[in-house]
Amino acid sequence: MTDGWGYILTCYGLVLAALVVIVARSSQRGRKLARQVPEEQRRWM
Amino acid sequence: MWRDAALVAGKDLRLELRSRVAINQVAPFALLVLVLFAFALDPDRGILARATAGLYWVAVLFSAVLAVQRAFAVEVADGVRDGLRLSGLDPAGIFVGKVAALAAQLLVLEALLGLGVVVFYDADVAGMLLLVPTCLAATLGVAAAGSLYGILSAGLRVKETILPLLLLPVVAPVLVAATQAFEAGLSGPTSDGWRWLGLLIVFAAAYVGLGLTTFDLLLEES
Amino acid sequence: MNDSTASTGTRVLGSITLVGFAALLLFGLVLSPADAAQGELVRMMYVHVPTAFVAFGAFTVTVAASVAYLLRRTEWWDLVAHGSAEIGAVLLAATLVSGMLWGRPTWGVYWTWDARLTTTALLFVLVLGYLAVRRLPLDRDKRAGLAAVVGLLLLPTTIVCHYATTWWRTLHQGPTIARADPQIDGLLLFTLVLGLAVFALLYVWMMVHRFRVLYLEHRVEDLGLDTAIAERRREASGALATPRPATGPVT
Amino acid sequence: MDVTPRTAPGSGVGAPPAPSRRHRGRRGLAIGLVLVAALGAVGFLLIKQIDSASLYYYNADEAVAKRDDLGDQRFRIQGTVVDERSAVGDDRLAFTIAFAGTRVEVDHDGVEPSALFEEGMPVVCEGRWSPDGSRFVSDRIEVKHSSEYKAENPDRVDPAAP
Repeated sequence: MTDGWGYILTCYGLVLAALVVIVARSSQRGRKLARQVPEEQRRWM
Repeated sequence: MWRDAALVAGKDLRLELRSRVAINQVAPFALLVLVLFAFALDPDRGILARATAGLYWVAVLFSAVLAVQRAFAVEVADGVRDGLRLSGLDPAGIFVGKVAALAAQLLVLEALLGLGVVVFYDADVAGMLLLVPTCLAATLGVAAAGSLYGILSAGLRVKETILPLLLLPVVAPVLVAATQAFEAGLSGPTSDGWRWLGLLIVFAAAYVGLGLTTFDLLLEES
Repeated sequence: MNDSTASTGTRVLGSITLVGFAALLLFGLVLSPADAAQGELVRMMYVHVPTAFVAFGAFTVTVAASVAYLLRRTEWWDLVAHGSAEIGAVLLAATLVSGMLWGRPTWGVYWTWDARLTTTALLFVLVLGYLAVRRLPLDRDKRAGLAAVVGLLLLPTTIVCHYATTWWRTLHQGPTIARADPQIDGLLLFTLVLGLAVFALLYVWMMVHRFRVLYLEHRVEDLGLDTAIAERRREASGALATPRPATGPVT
Repeated sequence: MDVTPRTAPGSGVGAPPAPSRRHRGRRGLAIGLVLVAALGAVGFLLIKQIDSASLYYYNADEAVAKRDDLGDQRFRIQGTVVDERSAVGDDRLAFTIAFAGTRVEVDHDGVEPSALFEEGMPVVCEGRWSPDGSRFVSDRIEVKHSSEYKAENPDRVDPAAP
C-alpha cells in the first residue's frame, strides 16, 4: 500500500503553519493599531 | 448614443492617425513577441507549428494591454476625462466609441500578426471562414473588457502594473477559446471550432452588455 | 484596557476553533481509516476539500458585500468584502498546496491543466488582483468603489470553478458529498464534515478579527488626517496670526 | 481640501454622495445586475452545450472512432487499466486500457506514474496514435481517481495486529 506520510505531513504542516503565521501577524497588527485608537471607537470591548 | 459613439471613436482614430503610436510602437512590439517566441522554440520546428495559434493570441493579448493603456492615457492627459464626463455625452456612447476605436486598431494589428505568423511560422491559413469570425468576436471581447478595466485603472499612479494584473486573468477565457478555434481553423476538424466561436460571442456580448450598463458608474468612480 | 481586536465572543469562538483543530488532527491523522484505493493519502482530503468549500463561500460573501456596498455605500460592507477576500485567498492557497501534494502521489503529477485546476488558478489570480486594487494609494471611497466593481467578477469564476468537474471532463474527480448518494464511508465522511465545520468556524473567527483590524486601520488613517489638519491649522494660525489676523472675511 | 474641523472624530467616514448621483448609480446598477443575470443564464446554457468541445480527454471508444480525424495529433485518452503487464525494458510500460468495451493497447515511454497505477484504475494517457494506428504511444500518464472513498477492509489490516 502507498505510504504517503511524507506528503501528508508536509500538507498538514504547511497549511497549519501558514494559518498560524497569518493569525499571529493579524492579531499583532490589531494590537498595534488598537493602542493608537481611543477606546470609545473600539466598540467591541 | 450612436452619434456620441461615432464622435468618440472618430476622435480616437484621428488621434491615432496623427500620432501613429499603435503603428509605430505597438505593432512592432507584437511582431517582436512573435520573433522572440520563434527564437525560444526554434530548435524544435514541430513545437512552433503546433503552438502557432496559442502564440498568436498571446502576442495579441500583450499588445492589447498596451493599446488599452494608450487609449486611456489619452483621456487622462490634461483632464480630458473630466471634460468627457461633463460634456453631456451618453456614457454608453462613450463606451461604444472607445470599444469601436480599440477594436479597429486591434483588428489591424491582428491582420499584421497573421501575416507575421504565415511568414515566420509557416502557418497554413485554410479555414478562413472560421478564422475571420473568431478574430472579430475575440477582438470585440478583448476591446470591451479592456475598455472597462482601462477606465478603472486610468489615472491611477500604478496603472502600468495594475492593468495587466486585472485584465489578463479576465481575458484568459478569450485566449483559451480563440486558440482552440484557431487550432481547429488551421488544421483539425472544424466542428469543434464553431462551438468555441460561440463561447467567444457570449464573452463579447457579456462584456459589451456590462459596459453599456455600468460605464456611467465607472466613469464617476474612477 | 483591552488593547487587541479580541472580545469575549471571539475568545470563546477562538477556543472552540482551536479545540476543533485538535479534533480534526486527531481524526484526520489517527482515528479515520485509510482509503481502500489511495491508502493514507486520503487524509489530505480533510484539509483540501474544507478549505476549498470555505474559500468559495468567502468569495461569495465578498461578492454579496460588494453588491451591498454599491447599493448602500457604507463602510461596513466595504470592510466585510475586503476581509472575506483576504481570508478566502489564504484558504484557496491552502487548497492549491494540499491539492498539489495530493496530486503527485495519486495522479502522478503535481499539476495539470484540466478545467477544475485551470479555473482555480484563474480564481486565485483574480483574487490577487482584487487585493492589489485594495492596496492602491487612493482616496478611500474611490478605492472602495473600484474594489467593489472588480470584486463582482469573482462570482462567475467561483461558480464555474465549483461546477467545472460536473460540466466538463476533468482529471479532478467529481463531487463526493454534495450529491444525492454520497460515495463515502462513515468515519471518512464524519472526518470530512468535521473538517468543514472547523474551517467554517475558523473563517468566522478570522473574519471578525480581520474586520476589526481593517476598521482600526481606517480609524488610524482618520486620526492621522485629523492630526495633520490640526497641525497645519496651528502652523497657519501661528505664522499668519500677526501679519493677517482676520483670515476669514478677507478672501 | 476640506479643512473644516469635524464635530466627532468617528463621523467623518466620507461624506455621503449627493442624492441625485446616488440615485442614478443605483438605477444603473439594478439594470446591470439584471443584465448580468440574464447573460449568466445564456452563458450557462452555452457552457452546457459546449462541454463536448472542451475535452480534456477522449474516452478510449471515442478515440478509436475518431482515429482518422486525429491523425498524428496529440491528445489525451481515458480508460481503465485492464491488463497491466510488467515493465518491458528500462523505463517502458506496455498495458491495455478499456472503456465501454473498446480496448486500446498503450505503449508508455516512462515508469509507473504513481503507486496507484494498477489494474482496475482509470488512467488518462497523453500522446498520439502510432503511425499505423494500432497502438497508442504515450509519454505521460495520470491516474484518474474516482470520487468514491471506502475504508480499507479491516480484514486486510488486521493481520499486522497481534
